[in-house]
Amino acid sequence: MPGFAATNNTVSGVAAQVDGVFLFITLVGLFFFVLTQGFLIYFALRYRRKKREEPAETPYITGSHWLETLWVVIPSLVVLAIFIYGYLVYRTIRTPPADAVEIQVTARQWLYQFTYPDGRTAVNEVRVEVGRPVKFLMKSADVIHGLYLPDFRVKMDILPGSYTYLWVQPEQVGKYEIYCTEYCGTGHSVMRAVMIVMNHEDYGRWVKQEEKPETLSLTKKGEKLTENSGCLACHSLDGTARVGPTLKGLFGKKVALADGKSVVADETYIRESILEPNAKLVQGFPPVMPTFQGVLKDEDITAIIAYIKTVK
Amino acid sequence: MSGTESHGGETPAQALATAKLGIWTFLATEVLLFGGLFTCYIVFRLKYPELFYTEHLKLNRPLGLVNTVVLITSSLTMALGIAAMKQGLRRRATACISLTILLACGFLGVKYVEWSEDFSHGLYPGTNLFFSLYFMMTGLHGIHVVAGICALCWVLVLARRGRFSPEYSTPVEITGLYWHFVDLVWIYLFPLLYLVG
Amino acid sequence: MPDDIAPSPPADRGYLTEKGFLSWACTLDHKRIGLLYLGTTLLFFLVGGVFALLLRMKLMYPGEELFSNKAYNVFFTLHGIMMIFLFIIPAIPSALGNFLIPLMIGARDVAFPRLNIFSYWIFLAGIIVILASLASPLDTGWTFYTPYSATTGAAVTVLSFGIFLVGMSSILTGLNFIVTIHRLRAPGLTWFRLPLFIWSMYATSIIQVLATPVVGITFLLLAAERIFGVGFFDPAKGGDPLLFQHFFWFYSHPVVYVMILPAMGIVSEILPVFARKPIFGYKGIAYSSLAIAFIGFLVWGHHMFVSGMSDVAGIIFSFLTFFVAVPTGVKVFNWIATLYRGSISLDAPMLYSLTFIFLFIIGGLTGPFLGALATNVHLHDTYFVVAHFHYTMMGGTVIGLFAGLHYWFPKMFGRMYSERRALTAWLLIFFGFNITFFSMFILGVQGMPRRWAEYPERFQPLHIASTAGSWFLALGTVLMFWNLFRSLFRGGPAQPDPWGSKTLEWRTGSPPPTHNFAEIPTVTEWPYGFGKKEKERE
Amino acid sequence: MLNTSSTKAYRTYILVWLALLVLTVVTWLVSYVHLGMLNVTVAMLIASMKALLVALFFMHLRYENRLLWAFAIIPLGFLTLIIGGTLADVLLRD
Ligand code: HEA
Ligand code: HEA
Ligand code: HEC
Ligand code: CUA
Ligand SMILES: [Cu+2]
Repeated sequence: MPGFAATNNTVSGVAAQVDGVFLFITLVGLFFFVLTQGFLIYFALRYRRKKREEPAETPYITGSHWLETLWVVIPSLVVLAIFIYGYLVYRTIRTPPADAVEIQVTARQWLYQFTYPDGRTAVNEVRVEVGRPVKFLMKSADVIHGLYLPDFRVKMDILPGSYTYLWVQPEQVGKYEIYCTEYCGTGHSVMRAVMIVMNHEDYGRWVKQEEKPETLSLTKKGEKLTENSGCLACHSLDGTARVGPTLKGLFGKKVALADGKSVVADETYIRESILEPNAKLVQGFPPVMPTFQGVLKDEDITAIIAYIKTVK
Repeated sequence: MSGTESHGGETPAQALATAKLGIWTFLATEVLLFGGLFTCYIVFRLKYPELFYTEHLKLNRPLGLVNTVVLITSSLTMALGIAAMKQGLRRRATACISLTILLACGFLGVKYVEWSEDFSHGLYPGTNLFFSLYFMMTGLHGIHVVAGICALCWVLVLARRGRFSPEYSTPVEITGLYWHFVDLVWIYLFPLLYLVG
Repeated sequence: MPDDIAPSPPADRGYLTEKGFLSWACTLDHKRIGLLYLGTTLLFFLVGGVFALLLRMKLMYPGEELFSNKAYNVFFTLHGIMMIFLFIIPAIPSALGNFLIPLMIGARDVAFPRLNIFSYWIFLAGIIVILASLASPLDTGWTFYTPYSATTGAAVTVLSFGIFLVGMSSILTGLNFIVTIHRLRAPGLTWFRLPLFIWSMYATSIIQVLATPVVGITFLLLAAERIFGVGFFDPAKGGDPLLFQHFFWFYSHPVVYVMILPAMGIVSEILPVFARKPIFGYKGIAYSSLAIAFIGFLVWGHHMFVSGMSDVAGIIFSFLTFFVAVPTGVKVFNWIATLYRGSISLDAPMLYSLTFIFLFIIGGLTGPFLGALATNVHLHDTYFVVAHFHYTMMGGTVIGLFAGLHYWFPKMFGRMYSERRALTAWLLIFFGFNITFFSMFILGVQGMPRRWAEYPERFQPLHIASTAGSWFLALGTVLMFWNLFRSLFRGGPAQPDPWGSKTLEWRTGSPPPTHNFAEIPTVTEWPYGFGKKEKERE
Repeated sequence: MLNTSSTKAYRTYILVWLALLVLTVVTWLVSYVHLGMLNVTVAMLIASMKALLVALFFMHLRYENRLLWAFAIIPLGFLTLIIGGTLADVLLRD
């Protein structure tokens, strides 16, 4: 944003336009700020009287029609201008180009699942091509969430029961953060994702690689999936408990369950924990883990389990 | 509601005007309290006209009609009671107020029958949006009827104790205005819920 | 301390003479009821302030340090609920309004004294119910958006009834004031001779009476949603979660003017007295209160621009939002014009009033950033909003309340406070406040979302600055209250009219007697007749 | 206000009551005739006539001053506000 922001506004045309409105209002605001505060402070000092001093004689001024009309009319015109400018840019924000790539977003506590037009899915990470407009078609599986791309100056709430949309046309290669901006419970602040903007060649290469069978080792693939599926929002790898229990040293450990029983964390248990998180609840943790049924494929879970085995 | 206390060396007529302003302000808040429910009703009826049509047929129209007549009549007896009180006809006034209370209880009785019937058909708040609205609206109205009965009983006791005169009958008039308002709300609820769904 | 005045209690304790629990709990005296509200609401300001300090502590660190994210969510919810429902909404209207309205209009009490104490009891009952809901702490934010609030395990149902009660108390108070102002004005006190505080309280009362019932029904429906599953807000049942937001903001936007209008009224009283000048544009200020109250009802949708509401509604609401700025501007300009060629003494009440204007302008001028559609999309639910509303509520209303407390303290208790300590406190508050909250504007523009317990590390430096500011702010606040509190017992006696004011409350003892006036005064002119007319000066 | 000729007052009340009953029966009968959207309009028109009768006569609005009229009408204005604002969203959402 103008002046003091950590982000720049060349990432998209819309961002630059929004910053234009921001700048305009800042200038208007600054004008009225200097005007009012200036007189306020000037008068307060200029006409000041010393403590315990008798008040000086003051004029009996009760108003002035033309002055008051002036400061009704001028602000009215100014705010009208702000409204119109804000509205014009808003129209751009709300009108996606017809050729935009449509990416479906399903939000749930506390992750985003992206579905590409060809059916591939990814969690908390979405890759797009530079220069190609993208339209996110969004709905929520539980409560209201938000999707906010601060660098692009756009955000939209994600509702259960109906679709909302948001579009961007990234002009710069890079990694951009996505934040959840509608309060959605305990994990609200860890509900983040990234949008990776790639150039044409890289994007093509990535699509190909995704289509080809995995060349990575099973544990490497598992590591990648654990990172990208949002597990780390709730589970640590270093032994601290976050929203959920740590994954460190989990495999083979005896886990105390909420119903007083206990269970050894083997492949079956971990698979079940991922597909039906509420079937066996770990003692001391709330039943908030989302199911990954339909999000992670069978072989993905196998890879994750293989990876969890290595986190010691 | 109970804002009938006035003071400050006013004449009874001034005190009455003050109390009236108070109760009308209170009724203004009531309009907006019910207003939330009416807004829900309009929104959902525009969204799901068929649901409202099919579901409203499940209500007991004759009982709704009876209740409308009962409530309108209770408004009449209330108005007559106030007029009588202003003439100093205490016996007639207390009779009218008692009748009003009786009719109000009758209204609640009929509501009780209706609701039990609904429950026995498995219709609850939460069954669908129409019945949620039906129960919330008639429920909130019912609470107002109960409050009205309490106020009327209090007025009746005061009347029996001879607290009122042609010059001073402020509590009776105030309660009357509240009671007519309760009637007014029903005048809209009846067609909205029973007749046009 | 040189400033300290020997503890010699005022000879006549006025309405404070009678002692004992019942003489307070069952009092019908509007002044005592006002003090009851004042004590209760200030208590919740302090408790809410302690929660704020906890929030700020946690936000020094980007990770899950100090306490859990869940606890953070509970703390900001409680901070919001206490500050809004238990402090700021009742603080000026119910406390100062109750104390001052009858005195200022030359009446012996409000129109319905019993209703008045009754609404205080309801308020207490509401508080108790709200506190009972702490058994299962709330984590919804003060906005209670469905479906989260309808499904969370926290005690939202209990809380709903608490809010309903508190709301009812607010309604009854507003009702009482409307009728009082209409019916009990002293002889000769025509509408255009009314003090501007009365005008602002009249406008406030209208909002309380017409908007609060809607929040009442909203919370009843929320409770019904949780108890019966009525489904109005539940998309699975065909309901609409945005309907809740409409209802909530239909109340909660106008209510920001319930907070700010009385503070504006206070400032309009103080400025002419300390500048020894008539208020500039009396009618403009009076009518703008009504205009703000009315336009305030038309703009609630500006909280919902990115909620999925229809674009047309968004455009309408954005358009209307801007027109609140016009009557507000009239007030600001008129206040500043009042200072012109005055003879200004910067005593504590005046200093706080000028600070109110200074900070409120910043808070107000950031409103158009949020009201403009394009920028709102970027700024919504970021710290920009948090900064905006703290500048208006803390910098505006609370500072206005402080101004009022210093101004009417001698009238309320018949004692003076230490001016020097009041100025030290002001210094700490002023700088602490700006450090705390100005950083938040920058954070917001950079994209820091609100209600976030953890955040990306790049935001940390500004958060640390903000937290450091909050400590100065807390220190100043505590010092200010300490100054007033100890003056309750040790302050020197106050004159009936220590500031040379002309409104009616100064025409009776300090503290006033139980029935306010020995004889009801007759009013012959407006209360701002300071200064000399040109022809008289010759 | 109602003055001494209160037999006339009683008569007015009873006439109003009769009118209310008649209107109730009419709205009841009309509801069996299928008029499409008109059904709602007719029902609301009749309800408003009834409401007006109650307000004017039973609630004495007819005999009250302008201030009280304002207090009675203003809340209705705000009721239309909340309904209108909400509909501006709900009806026009895509
Ligand atoms: C006392 C409380 C108070 C006050 C007075 C205001 C005043 C205003 N507010 Fe604020 N607001 C809040 C409390 C308040 N607000 C709160 C609590 C929230 C957040 C709720 C939540 O989500 O938790 C909020 C949120 C909020 C939003 C929603 C943000 C979002 O979540 O997306 C918006 C959007 O339009 C907004 C706008 C305004 C405007 C236009 C004014 C105007 O009234 C301001 C008018 C004043 C001026 C403009 C300054 C003086 C005028 C001049 C000097 C004249 C010249 C000026 C011009 C020509 C512009 N506010
Ligand atoms: C009147 C309203 C009001 C007031 C005065 C304040 C005052 C303060 N508020 Fe708050 N605030 C809100 C209303 C208010 N707030 C609302 C509505 C929200 C939104 C909640 C939500 O999102 O749901 C919010 C949210 C909010 C947040 C954002 C949380 C988030 O989104 O993650 C923060 C963060 O810094 C904050 C900080 C502060 C601070 C530092 C103060 C300071 O000004 C406080 C100063 C006061 C003190 C420091 C008290 C001093 C007292 C003591 C030190 C104790 C002494 C004890 C005794 C003598 C017994 N507030
Ligand atoms: C929203 C937070 C959240 C997310 C995201 C999440 N979990 Fe969990 N998880 C929990 C919680 C809370 C528990 C403990 C309660 C329970 O058993 O359901 C848990 C329990 C588990 C357990 C059992 C742990 C034990 O100690 O017995 C495993 C295994 C697990 N999660 C794996 C995963 C994997 C793999 C992912 C990502 C693909 C994931 N979780 C994503 C919150 C989450
Ligand atoms: Cu999802 Cu906040
Ligand atoms: Cu608002």
